[in-house]
Amino acid sequence: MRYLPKSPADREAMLKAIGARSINDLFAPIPDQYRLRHDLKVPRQMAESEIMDWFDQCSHENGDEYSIFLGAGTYYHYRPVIIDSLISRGEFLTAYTPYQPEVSQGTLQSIFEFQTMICELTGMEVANASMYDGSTASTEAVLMAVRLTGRRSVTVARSIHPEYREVLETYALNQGIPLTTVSFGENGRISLKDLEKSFTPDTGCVLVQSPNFFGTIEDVAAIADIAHKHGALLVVAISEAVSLGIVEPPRQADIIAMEAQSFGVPLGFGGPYCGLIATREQNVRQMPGRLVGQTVDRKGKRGFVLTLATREQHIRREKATSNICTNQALVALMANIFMTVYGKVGLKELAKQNLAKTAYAASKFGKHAKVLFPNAPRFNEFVVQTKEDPYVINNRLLGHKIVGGFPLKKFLPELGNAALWCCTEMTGRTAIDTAAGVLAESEATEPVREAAEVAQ
Amino acid sequence: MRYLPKSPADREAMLKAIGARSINDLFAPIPDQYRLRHDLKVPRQMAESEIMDWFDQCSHENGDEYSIFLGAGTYYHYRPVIIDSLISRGEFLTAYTPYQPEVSQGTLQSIFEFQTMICELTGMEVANASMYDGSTASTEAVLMAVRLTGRRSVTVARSIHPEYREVLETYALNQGIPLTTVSFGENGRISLKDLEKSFTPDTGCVLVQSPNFFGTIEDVAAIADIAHKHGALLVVAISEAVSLGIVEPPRQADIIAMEAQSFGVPLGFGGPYCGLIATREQNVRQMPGRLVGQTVDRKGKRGFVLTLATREQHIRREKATSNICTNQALVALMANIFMTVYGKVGLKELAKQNLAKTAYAASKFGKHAKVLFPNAPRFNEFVVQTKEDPYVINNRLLGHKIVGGFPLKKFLPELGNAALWCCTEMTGRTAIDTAAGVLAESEATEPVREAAEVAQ
Amino acid sequence: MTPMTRKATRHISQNEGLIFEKSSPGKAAFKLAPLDVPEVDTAKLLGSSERKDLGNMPEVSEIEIIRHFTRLSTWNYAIDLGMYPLGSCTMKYNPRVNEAVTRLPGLANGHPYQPEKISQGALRIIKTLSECLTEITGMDAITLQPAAGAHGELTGLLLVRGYLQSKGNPRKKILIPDSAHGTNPATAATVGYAVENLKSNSAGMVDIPSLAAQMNEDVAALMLTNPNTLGVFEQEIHKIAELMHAKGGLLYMDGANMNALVGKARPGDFGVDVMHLNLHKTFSTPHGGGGPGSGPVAVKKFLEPFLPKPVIVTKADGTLGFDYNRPLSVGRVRAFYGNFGMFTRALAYILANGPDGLRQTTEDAVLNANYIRKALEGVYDLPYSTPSMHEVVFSDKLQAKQGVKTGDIAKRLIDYGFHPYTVSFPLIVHGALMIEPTESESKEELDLFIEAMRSIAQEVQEEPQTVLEAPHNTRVSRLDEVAAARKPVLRWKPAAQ
Amino acid sequence: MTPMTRKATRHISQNEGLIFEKSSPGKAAFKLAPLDVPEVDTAKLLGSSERKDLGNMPEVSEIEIIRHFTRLSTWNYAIDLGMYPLGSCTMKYNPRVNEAVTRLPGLANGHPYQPEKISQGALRIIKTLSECLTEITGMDAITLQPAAGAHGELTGLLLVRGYLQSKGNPRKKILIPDSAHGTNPATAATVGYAVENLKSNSAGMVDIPSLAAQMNEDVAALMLTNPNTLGVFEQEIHKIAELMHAKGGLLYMDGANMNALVGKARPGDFGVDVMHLNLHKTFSTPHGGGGPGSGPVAVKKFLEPFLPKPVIVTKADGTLGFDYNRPLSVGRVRAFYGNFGMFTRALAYILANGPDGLRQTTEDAVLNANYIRKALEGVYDLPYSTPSMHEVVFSDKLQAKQGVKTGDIAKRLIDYGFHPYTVSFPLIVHGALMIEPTESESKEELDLFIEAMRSIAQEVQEEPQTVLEAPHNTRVSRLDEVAAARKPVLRWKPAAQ
Ligand SMILES: Cc1ncc(COP(=O)(O)O)c(C=O)c1O
Ligand SMILES: Cc1ncc(COP(=O)(O)O)c(C=O)c1O
Repeated sequence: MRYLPKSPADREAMLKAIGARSINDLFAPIPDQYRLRHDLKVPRQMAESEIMDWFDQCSHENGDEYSIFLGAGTYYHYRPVIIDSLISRGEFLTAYTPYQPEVSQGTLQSIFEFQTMICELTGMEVANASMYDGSTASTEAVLMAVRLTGRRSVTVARSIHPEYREVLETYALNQGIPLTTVSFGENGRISLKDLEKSFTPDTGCVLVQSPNFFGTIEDVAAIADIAHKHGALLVVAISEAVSLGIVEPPRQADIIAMEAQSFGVPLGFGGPYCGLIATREQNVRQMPGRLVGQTVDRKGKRGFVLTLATREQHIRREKATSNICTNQALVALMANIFMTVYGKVGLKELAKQNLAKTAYAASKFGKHAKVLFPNAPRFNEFVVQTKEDPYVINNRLLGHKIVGGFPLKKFLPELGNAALWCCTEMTGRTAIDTAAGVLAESEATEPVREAAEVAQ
Repeated sequence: MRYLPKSPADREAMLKAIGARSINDLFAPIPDQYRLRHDLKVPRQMAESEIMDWFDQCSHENGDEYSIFLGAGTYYHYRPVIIDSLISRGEFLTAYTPYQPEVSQGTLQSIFEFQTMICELTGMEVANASMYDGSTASTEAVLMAVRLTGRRSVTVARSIHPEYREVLETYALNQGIPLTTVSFGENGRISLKDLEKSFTPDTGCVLVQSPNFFGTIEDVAAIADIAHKHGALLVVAISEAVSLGIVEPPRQADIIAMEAQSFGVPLGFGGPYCGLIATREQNVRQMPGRLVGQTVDRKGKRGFVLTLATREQHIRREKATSNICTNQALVALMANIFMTVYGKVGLKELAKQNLAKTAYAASKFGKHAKVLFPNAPRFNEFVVQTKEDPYVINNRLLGHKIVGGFPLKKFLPELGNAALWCCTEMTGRTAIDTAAGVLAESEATEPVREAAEVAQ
Repeated sequence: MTPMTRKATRHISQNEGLIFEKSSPGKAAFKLAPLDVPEVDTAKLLGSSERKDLGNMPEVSEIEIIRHFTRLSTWNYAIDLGMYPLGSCTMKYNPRVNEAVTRLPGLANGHPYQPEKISQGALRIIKTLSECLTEITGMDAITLQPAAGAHGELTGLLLVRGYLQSKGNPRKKILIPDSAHGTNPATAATVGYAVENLKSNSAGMVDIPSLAAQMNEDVAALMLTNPNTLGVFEQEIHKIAELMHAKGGLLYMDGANMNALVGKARPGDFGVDVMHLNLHKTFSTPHGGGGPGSGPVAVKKFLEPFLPKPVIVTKADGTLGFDYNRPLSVGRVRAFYGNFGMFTRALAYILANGPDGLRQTTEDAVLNANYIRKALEGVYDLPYSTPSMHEVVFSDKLQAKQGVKTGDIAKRLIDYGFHPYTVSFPLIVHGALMIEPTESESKEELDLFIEAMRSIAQEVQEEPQTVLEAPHNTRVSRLDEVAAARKPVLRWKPAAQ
Repeated sequence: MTPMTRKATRHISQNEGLIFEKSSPGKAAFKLAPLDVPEVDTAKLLGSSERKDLGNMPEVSEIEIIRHFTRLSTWNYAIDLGMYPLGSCTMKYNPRVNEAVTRLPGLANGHPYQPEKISQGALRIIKTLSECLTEITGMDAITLQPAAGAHGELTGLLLVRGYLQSKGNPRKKILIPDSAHGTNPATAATVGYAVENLKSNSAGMVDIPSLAAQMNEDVAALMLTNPNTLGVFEQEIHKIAELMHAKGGLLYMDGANMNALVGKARPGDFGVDVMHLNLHKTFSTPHGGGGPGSGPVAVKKFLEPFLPKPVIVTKADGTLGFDYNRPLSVGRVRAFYGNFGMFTRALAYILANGPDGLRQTTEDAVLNANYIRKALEGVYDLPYSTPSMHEVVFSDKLQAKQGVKTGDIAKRLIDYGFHPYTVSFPLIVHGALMIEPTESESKEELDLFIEAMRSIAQEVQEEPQTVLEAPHNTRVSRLDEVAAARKPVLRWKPAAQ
């Protein structure tokens, strides 16, 4: 096997040194009846060229030539070439968790920079080194809020990513945490009235997302006021990180749970992505996940180390703030490089382009179909309601090499034929115009409706 | 401009330090009438994403979906993935010529290994660090032979790569070196009889290629005997390096000029490739190109340096063995890694597969058309003569996403409708069968001829 | 050459500040394509939600970024540089073809919500990997959704809970051997179970009488690592499984150490009901400085209905698709389908190996560990003489007499050109040196490691101070971790602030 | 921090033997796909041409190769690590997007002989780059065939010769200033011309009276580098051109230093007839440890018929193609069309810059050189006070008094974390320190360089031995180049042999 650095003579000599007659001697501890006598039924050993061909075929059968209007939790942004150039360096790619700081300063310093930039962007005081993804980060943030408040109920906006909600439900169920869902109003934002009503004295926190699942920007200040008034914490999830370039961050939140995929991480059919949690300094000891801190060496030289490990499973075991161990470090490095490339000015410019493309598309689409939630600001997504089933429209769009918006009925049946469309800086005007054209055709049979029929 | 690490404030401060009022002060030495007042008429500054798109379009319009049967001096072999992983490391990619050995040992040691492997493969005693390509290496090898012998005439086989011949002609013409061309016989090899006749007392060397332009392996021993009998040197060019895995190297040659493109270098529409020269130790001081040698540091530790620089232009100026300075180092590193991956066993196996594919294709094609030069061994190329113009056949093949053989009439009109076909380990049986089918159709109108009509 | 300079030497290494220290207004590494739609008035669109300022985000050029991260990278040790014998971490070679296939455009740019009919490539990868992994583990079904080992544990215990719940009682406790990894108890707590510790016997294995005594109808499952964290195969695995099953409990296996078993034995054959795998250990996906990983959970047939949704299915027309209609599912543990990019890598690894390669890999991993054990036995204390599989755990007992601890020896290894082994784990060994070479080390590299370890043992006797103050050859000396935790500085701030 | 440790520190660095020292029979890094055609009997096919043995070719595994070259790489200095101020080499940033576009499959796998109709992408690249470069140089036509600067010189002189020949007399001599690069005289010789040296005047420029005296009907051309190798713009360029043209000679410009001119002045405007460019200098293609490069040759209209064949043309149907029917062509200087992979890189660079970026680049390059000059003037001797463009040349006159030469200062720079400048070139400056920072250096990096150079100058006064024995911080100390040349060991041999 070409990865194995041993010749038959090496193996021979080593067995001899050990005093074993054959390799199977070393497997004697495994009871005989459990020793495998046959070859595993996996494909035969392939040449590298065959492996490349096999996956190339898969790639070609995976829609490699479409313009996409899908967002819904993961976004197609341009990835500067240097991201892969840099993360492919073996020194980053093939290093372990930086437990030995003297030979891990590269990883450590880069995480420290990542933490800093996340703080700058979110307006929080501390950020961790990463969580699995936005969905688990949101869930862990809620659990953290529960620990911080000592209250065991949670209010969740129905307008957060439905899969985030599902993940939270999975965790909450087994920890006996009751969840109350609050729906959205005609402007697509969480209904403040219903929110107000949702509180009990045991409500530890409110979880909202902004921009929310519809791309609508929540009124975080108002939500925070309500939550805080009831002694609950506010957790805000962000799944479209690029929004932070032009949208005021939820500074009033107590905890922010974020998906940083938009920062230079490929769509990659759903992962790996880069979750993370940011919060205020006072909450740090209940924070899950790794943290890098600055310190000095014996000669007083600046250096970085993993710190506050007493929160973590390898020290605290069942009392840890989370069971997380392996995180998404290399993906965080991608995000780090992306943030560095765009920086202070570029992130804003980039976000502006997303805004412009989306505004253009929404106005184009709005001529033929109903764009929901018009009365609140949105970032780069918008909801379009059609007479025709969006799955049917999407099928038609595929013929134009376009992947249409995400039909919402799967998660939010109350929205009927609504679909969630997304435009980023990658969305060409031609694709928008083509999609609008197809939409116009399918809606042409009847005049475009004006009235709102937003389901509650 | 995003590559430039300066802020306006930096530029300001620096100008001030220099004592210049504006940047144009620094361009004052350029006479005013020559200072450009307008923007260069080149395309406007593009975003990275636009650059990628532009070239992607070019890539798609460059036959990125064809099976190719072209060799003729550059060969489509599989390139192990690790080649690009390793040469992309900035430490290799962005280093200069290793003139400062204390901070260039990586490049130096790898060249030393390259030289060693080339010696092993060619049977020569020394090899240089690289030349531009096979054509210029062959030409420089001939000039080297002329210097070594003090004789000024050269005999060239007509069966070498026609473009190598053209390059040699260009150089020879201006140095007043007369060239005599010797044609090939019915077996595709150089005519020994004509070779014998070509010598004059001023013949410094004979240049042949093996496998030659037709893929035919020359009888190097016989050629060497004749050359040496006349006091001339034998220069052998090798353009298909993979042949060295299964074809006896031209050990009887005095100088070998090689194109190492087959060793892991992309076709890349013709370059960059990796020429090189190998020879016997006694000839080394007339060798062009860089050489790396082993030495020790002040503490006796092994290290490597550029050596025998007194042959080179930066020391000897107009008396140098060549004007070459920049060579093909990074491409030589690709070849080095390729040779290391395949190694002693793999190169043989690889060459065998090339042999097998070619034998299969030749026998398939031979059923419908005439395969020329049957009476001498060949490596991975063969010449097929058709009744129909090969350009017409090739046009038909394009419809099957196949690029057919190289029509020889461009360079060797005496071969009529002959085309040079090549199979490597990358050539699938299906493609061979499809091509054979198309050939069969076009030749079907008349029975396949049996007699040889090799032009002299 | 002395043993200390045989493997490594000191060389010049670039310094580099924080990126913020290089920032200056007007520098930029980005450039956007011209907008092909009308510009918008952001104030009008966003109102009070408009962000005005991005604070201290850096402004630097592309060359500075390349240099920044290139310089930083050179301060790291990595598998690509040499042996990385972290016990329990399986730091094996990360093949480059894995990276290449993952970056193919249709896979890298595939959106998880794009229609299934244009996702057949990705679905085939998920399907093929699932089949390979169930075959390798000898289990019946699998989910690839969990993002890492601990996440797999969580998923596995959710399955246990879901299943037991469906039988009427989720039960209260999880039994966990004292040698277990910290994620095991932490996970049990996350799923709402109490943790009960299980003592190991003198051979370092589960103490059967204790297990028999502690097992009862309150116990949902035993979380067993096999081979366990001492690198020891639980030879009485069958009895363990029987004891669990007899009382209606399940046997969960932490598969972190599957590198000792692939192609040689299958957990499904020896009584395991549910287990997770670490693709970032056994299946060669890179650790990347801490992640990402992937922790698929394989189960016996009876647990299949409880798997997280969606699950992959072959549809009537022969194409692949996702099934969301899973009434018994424990739910979802992560958005989308898991760390797909790790699936491509792991599958590429399996295809590169085939059945023969996988088996040989396991054999070499076990061979390497035993070779080290043999060479260092006596030089370092071996607290358990039970045969080792893929890793070996020594203790610092002999060196502690000179005041030198496992952590000091670890630091000294750095000077010799090696990454340290795992320090102070498993907890049942006081002052543990946990060494897992993996199959990726050549005899030459192992011999250098052994020589280094022997040389350090000698130094401990002759010049303990050298070891206590190590490392000496790195760009920073030992870092003050206590100060870091006492007054945490978790982000850079501008001097003025 | 002392100036010496501000830029760099020592850190642990892996040793690594020769690959042959790692070889052992039975190890392999390759695996071929199964043959889909019948096996062949090689003996039967090849007879006596069959090779039996591949000698000492290595047998190693993939991980060993990854480590081998990764370790080796870490011993190199590189642009990606820091300033690389080699004069005349233009060691600028090599953008990564250049690499990405070059590896696009249709370009990387394009065969040079594939039909033109499926080569329109590559041809468009050649065409677009050609147009950009003629615009940048102010010339009329171009060939991209030459593989490097020296090869471009050769092509250029062939054009001169071809043209003069067509007028009846190729002439005999080439005039070359004494400051010229070694390739200039070497090339002239290769093309069959005699070389006549031209003295520089006290300002470091061509001495016009000497030129007037030496120019006659035997002289085919003057090879002029402008700015010349002192970094000085030949201010009397117009007179030079006039003198040449008046006697029927041509003005050849070595464009190695175009980084001082792009977007600010065009050789075509100041009388140059033929010139080469170095894409591996001015246009950011990587040096790769010595190559590959690309040396396009741009010419005035009257030389166009003589360009190497083929040349690119737009055909009647609007598609691009090659024209081989060039009766006056000087022939071919390389197989195929040149180092195409460098064309893609250079073009990507031009597109990334646009006219404004190209101009700014040149301005920054000149700004950087003058900033260094200003800061080091007086500390090091400045032999020519003529204004500098993109590089500055000092001499070691002040240091030589202490016995310290330019080569020693260069070695000491390594300890400070920099790559040395160009040593002992140009020849007209005794003990030259030739410094070309390029535009890619930040003020921060320049300030560190200046500080290092100042500190070394001080060391030369206070502790010259430290400088004479430098470098001290590298894994090898100064290497014995004399021994290497005296008894050349140019390849590894097995111990037994
Ligand atoms: C035995 C064992 N179990 C579980 C884990 C946790 O796996 P992960 O880090 O992927 O969450 C580890 C990781 O080191 C481990 O070694
Ligand atoms: C002034 C000058 N001319 C010519 C050359 C030769 O160019 P190349 O190395 O590309 O052949 C160089 C290279 O260093 C140079 O500096």
